This record gives sequence, C-alpha cells and structure tokens, in this order.
Amino acid sequence: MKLTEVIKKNREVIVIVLILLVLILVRSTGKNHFKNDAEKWAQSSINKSDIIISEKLGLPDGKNLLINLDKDKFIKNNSDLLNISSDSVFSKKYFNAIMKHDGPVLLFSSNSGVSARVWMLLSQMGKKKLYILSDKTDNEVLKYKFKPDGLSTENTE
Amino acid sequence: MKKKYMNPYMAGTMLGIVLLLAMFLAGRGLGASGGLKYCVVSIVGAVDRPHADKSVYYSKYFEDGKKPLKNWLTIEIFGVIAGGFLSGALSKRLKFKIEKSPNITNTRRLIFAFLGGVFFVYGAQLARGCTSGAALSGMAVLSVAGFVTMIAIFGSAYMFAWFFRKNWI
Amino acid sequence: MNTRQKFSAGLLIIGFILALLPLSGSRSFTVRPQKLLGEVLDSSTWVTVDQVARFIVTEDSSVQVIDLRTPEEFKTVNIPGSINLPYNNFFDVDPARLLNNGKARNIFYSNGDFDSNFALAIARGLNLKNTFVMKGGLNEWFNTVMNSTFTGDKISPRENALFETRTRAKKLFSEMNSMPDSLKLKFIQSTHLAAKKLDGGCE
Amino acid sequence: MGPISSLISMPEWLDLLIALMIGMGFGFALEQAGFSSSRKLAGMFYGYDATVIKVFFTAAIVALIGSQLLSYFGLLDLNLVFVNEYYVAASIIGGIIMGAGFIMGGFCPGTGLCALSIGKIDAMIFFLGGLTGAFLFAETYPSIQKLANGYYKGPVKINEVMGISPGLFTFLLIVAAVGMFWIAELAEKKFARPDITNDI
Repeated sequence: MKLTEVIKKNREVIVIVLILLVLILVRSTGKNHFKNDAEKWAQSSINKSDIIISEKLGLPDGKNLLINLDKDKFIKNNSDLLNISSDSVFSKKYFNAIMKHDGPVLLFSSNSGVSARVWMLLSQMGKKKLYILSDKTDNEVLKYKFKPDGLSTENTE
Repeated sequence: MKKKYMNPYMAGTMLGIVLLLAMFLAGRGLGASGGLKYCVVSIVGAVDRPHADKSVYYSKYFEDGKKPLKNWLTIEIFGVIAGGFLSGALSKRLKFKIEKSPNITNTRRLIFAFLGGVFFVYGAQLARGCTSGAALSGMAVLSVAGFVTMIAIFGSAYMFAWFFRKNWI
Repeated sequence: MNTRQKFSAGLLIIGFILALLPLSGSRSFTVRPQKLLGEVLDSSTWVTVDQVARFIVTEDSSVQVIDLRTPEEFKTVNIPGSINLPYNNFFDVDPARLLNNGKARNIFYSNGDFDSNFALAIARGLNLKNTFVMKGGLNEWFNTVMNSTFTGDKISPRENALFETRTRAKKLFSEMNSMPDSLKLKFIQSTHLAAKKLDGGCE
Repeated sequence: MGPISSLISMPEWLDLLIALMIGMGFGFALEQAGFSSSRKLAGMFYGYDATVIKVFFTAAIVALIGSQLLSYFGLLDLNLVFVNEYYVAASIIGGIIMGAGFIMGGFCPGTGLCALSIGKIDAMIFFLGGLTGAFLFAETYPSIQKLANGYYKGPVKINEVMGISPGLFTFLLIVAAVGMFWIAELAEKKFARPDITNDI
C-alpha cells in the first residue's frame, strides 16, 4: 500500500490526531496560564525561611530585581528596581520583565499579605528564584502568650 | 424496514461522549440501577410510609422531606427511556415483541427475564452500581471499584453462560 | 482498513500522546491569571479581627474560621469555633472538597500574614470564592481583641459596641483556651471539618 | 472550568433537566448500538456477537481520554468528579450476582430500560424483576449491611494503586482494549451464528 493511500484511508484519524497535537502544542507553549500541579509550585512557600528574606539577613546572590508593589511608595535599593503597582504584575510588559529576569526577583510591599499573594500567583506561573522582601520575617511567630489563669496575655517580645 | 445498528465503535464513541458530558456538566457518571432503586423507595414510601421511616435502609431517602422521585438518577432513567424510544422510532425498531431463541417458550423467556432482573438489580445495589454506574462510569474515572466490578460481572457471566446456553443458542 | 483497525490506530496514537503528557492528576490553578490577580487584590478578601470577633460572638453559622497553623500550635491556643487545617499539608486534605462546605465565608488565619495569604491565593486559584483572610493573623487578634482596654471616659456608641464585642470575644476565647487539655481535645475533635461528599454513583 | 455543577449553584430544575438530557443521550446511544436486543447482548458470552465489549470499552476509553484532555487543558477539575468508592467484598460479590443476572435476563438495567422503551416485552418483565430485586435488597439490607459496608477502601484510583500516571494507565488500557477488539472479531467469525445475527 502506498503512503498516499494510507493517508487517504485514514483521513479521519489523522485529522483528529493533528488537531489534538496542535492544541497540546498551543497549550504547552502558551504563557498565559498557570502551570500544572499547584502543589509543586506552592511547595517552597511551606518552608518560608527560604523565600522570605530581609536586607538585614542578606540578599540572595546574583543580579537582583526588586519589584515594588506599592503604588505610591518608592523604595531605595541598590538592586534593579521596578516600581509596579500590584495590579499590573500580569501586564505584558512587566510580566515579561519578571519572567525573563535570570537572577533573583524580590517582591516588596508594605502589606505582607499582598506580597504573599502575588508571590503565589507568580510562582504558579512557573517563576523560580522568587522571594519576598520583608522587614517582618518573624511575622509568622506568635508574639503573645495566652495565660490560662485569667483574661490576660503577655507580649513575649 | 428496520435500519441496521450503528457501528459498535461509533456507538461506543457516542456513549463515551455522553458519559464525558455527564462528567463535565454534573461531575458524575451515568447510572441506571440507582434510578430503579429510587422508584422502589418512592413506591414503598407511598404504600407504607411508617415502614419506610422505620427501616434503616429507606429512612435515609426520606430525611428532611426529600422526594426520591425528584432525583438526578430517577430523572435520568426517564431520559433513558425517552432516548431509547427516540432512537427506536428513528430507526424504525418500535415493535411489541418477546425476543427469544426459537428453541424456548415465551413463558420460559419471561421467567428468566424476571429472575435476571431480580439478580441483576440486587447485585447492583450491593456493588453500588450496575454495568453503567459502577463498571462503565467507574472505569472512566479510573476507579478501582469500576474495574473490579467490571471483571466480576463479565467473569461471572462467562462462568454461568454454560448453564444457561439453552436459553440463547 | 476497516473500522476496528481505524479506531485501534487512532486510540493507540492518542493514548501514546496521553502517556507522554504531564498528567499527574493533581490540582492546578484554574482561574485566568489576570482575573485571579484582580480577585486576590480586592480589598473584600480581607476581614478584620473585629469582624471575626463579631462572627464569633454572634455565632454566625455562615462563617467558618480556619486555623492554618500546626496542630500543636492549634492545641495550645485557637480562636473559638475554628478548625485546624495546617498549611503544611494544605494539599493533602484536598482543599477543593473541604472548602466546598456550603459556608458563605471560610476565613483563614495563621500567626501572621504569610501562610494565610498563601492559602488564600491557592484557594482562590482553585476557584473557591468563599475564602477570606483575617488580616494580621493571631498576632493582630491578641493585639486588638485580647489587649483591648477601655481608655478615657467618653466613647461614642459605635466605639462602645466595638468594645462590647471585643470583650465578649475575649471572654469566649479565654474560656475556650483555659479548658483542660483533655476537654479541649474532645471539643476540637467534635468540630472537625465536615467535607461535603461529592454527589454521584448510584447511591 | 468544569464540572459546571460545582462551578455555579444550579437551580434544581436545571440540574434535573441536565439529568434528563444526559439520560436521553445515554438511551439513544445504547439503542443505536443495538443494546435493546437481549440476544445481541447475550452473544457476547457465546461468542457470536461481541458488540458489548466493543461499545463498552470504546465508551470508557473515549470518556477517559476526554476527561484527561479536558483536565490537561484546564477545563475540568477531576478532583471534583465523583469516583466510585471501593468496598472490596460488595464490589466482587455484587459483580458476581450481576453476572448471573445478566446471563439469565439478557439485559443490564440500562439496556433493559432502553429495550423496554422500544416495546420489548421481556425487557418490561426484566424491569419488574429489577424493581423486585431492589425491593428485596432494601428488605434484606439489615442482614447484609455488614457485607455491603465492609472492607471499605475509599475512592481509590487504579493508577495511584499501580503508581503510574493516569495518561500511562490510559495507554495501557487502550493497548489491552485494542487486543480485545481483535480477539472479539476473531471470535465473532469462529462462533458465527448467522441464524441468530440475521434475526436481531
């Protein structure tokens, strides 16, 4: 049987497989979607000490890109600075700059919650070497102690 | 003149797409025996409500004023009947008849049909689904239960096939 | 080629492609990135400790407070009526099913502002729109609710109501966390998160 | 992102309308496949007609492939699709009883309903038997409760048990199915019963 004949007789199969392959190609090379397996991309947020850093404790090696997520505040820093309000992180221009940066990317916001949320979103897009710059690295430590005897609490700081 | 049946692979694809739609729209598979159960539950509920409320089995279907007939599975089997009828009408296969091997009597066929129904649905209640609810839908979601039930059904049917061969061939 | 051969060939090719795809069967974010960003930055996703205090005092049943800290931390001290869902194994417990609990609001809290907001971003990414964060976490709770003291002699009715709520929440919190360990454990076990079962099958 | 039912809280009528439409599609596909004929179904077990295995496996595989692909493209969250729970004893014993019922009655509940809809009188009797079976189960439930609820393993997935990816398992299943289709068509030739197959 000649090749052309095989193709002719299996037209439907070939068309379906080709459509599928094109769809998969588009999906796997497309950038505007979250990666598969959310658990994997959230993994480093569980061990917070690796991703939450402060200037005091020292910044990661390499060419840092600092993203200032606060709209009006401008912070001074000796690394490359990008002032992006948090809602335009995914705008094409800034997003490409973030994803293409080879060195560490540091997120800063005076609201740690905002940095944490943006961190998670960027991480789920597949960004590695992504850090949160915070002067409150001990934020997740309970600073108060509850005393069961009465209605009082004690600040352990 | 009645039409020929669809090519089995095409029909299987169609059935698979229906199953996929059920998964996509409702997050569940297909089912048939469940609907029968709900019919029975509502009949029992209508005939002897105190008995239904007392029984460990029936009572859960009447909790909080639930209506067993207004249920996904029950409505689905009404759909099955409607869909089958539609297909039969389109392919000109609507006809009252008892289908059987010429070697057996009508009574024998009907007795065995009845017994088959009793066994099948009893087993389906135990296994929490029949060929559609447990085996087919189960396999489509890779559930171990689906594969085990499928193997058990077909294996046992082959085992018993020899005993009942006179009914069919 | 007959139909069987055609089907067999087609299925085999597609099956082979499937075998090569990274299908882990695990959860992935499903909301579009741009949309999700807008959602998580929306100020309505944050609730204050005072709001949480009010939910607790009024025993609002449409609200479920969720403690993301470790079980040990949770046992030592927790917000009354909260449920422990440690962030460390947030994925093991299948958040999508647990948080589909019919509550209008599931409010996350941890000690500070990181875990709760990581969890919120994940939950919203998995399209669980009934998730919120208690801003400032347990530290802020202690700071505002537990250490609230009456200062000055002139207060407006609104301040008075706020103060009332705080005092009552503080009392509940203290009662609950002063229970002996054995009793507390029993109480905790009785309030485990009731996951909504998926509907389906022939049951 | 599906399943749609978990995405939006559907009003009851819409949920039930979907049930009706799905049911109609189900019945239509079964009837078109020829499952409204008990002799065609029984042919599976005597070798003269292997439609059952062809339709059954094609359907399962198409749904399996479809759901995996939808999940890959981010359109369907498979964690929100019901997975049958595995009660070891109940699945096996129930399956064996069902097999016996299959060969006696010549129908399974789904195909029985669809045969009934086109006027098969034996299917109507099968349906009555089915109702009786469900009734008997409900009445005997207290005594077999232990068996029915014992050896509970939860909604386990077979690829997780085997430790392979769902895609790879699907591929293996397809290979097995393709082999079975081939054997089935050989059997159809070997055990051919034109007297029966021309009749149905």
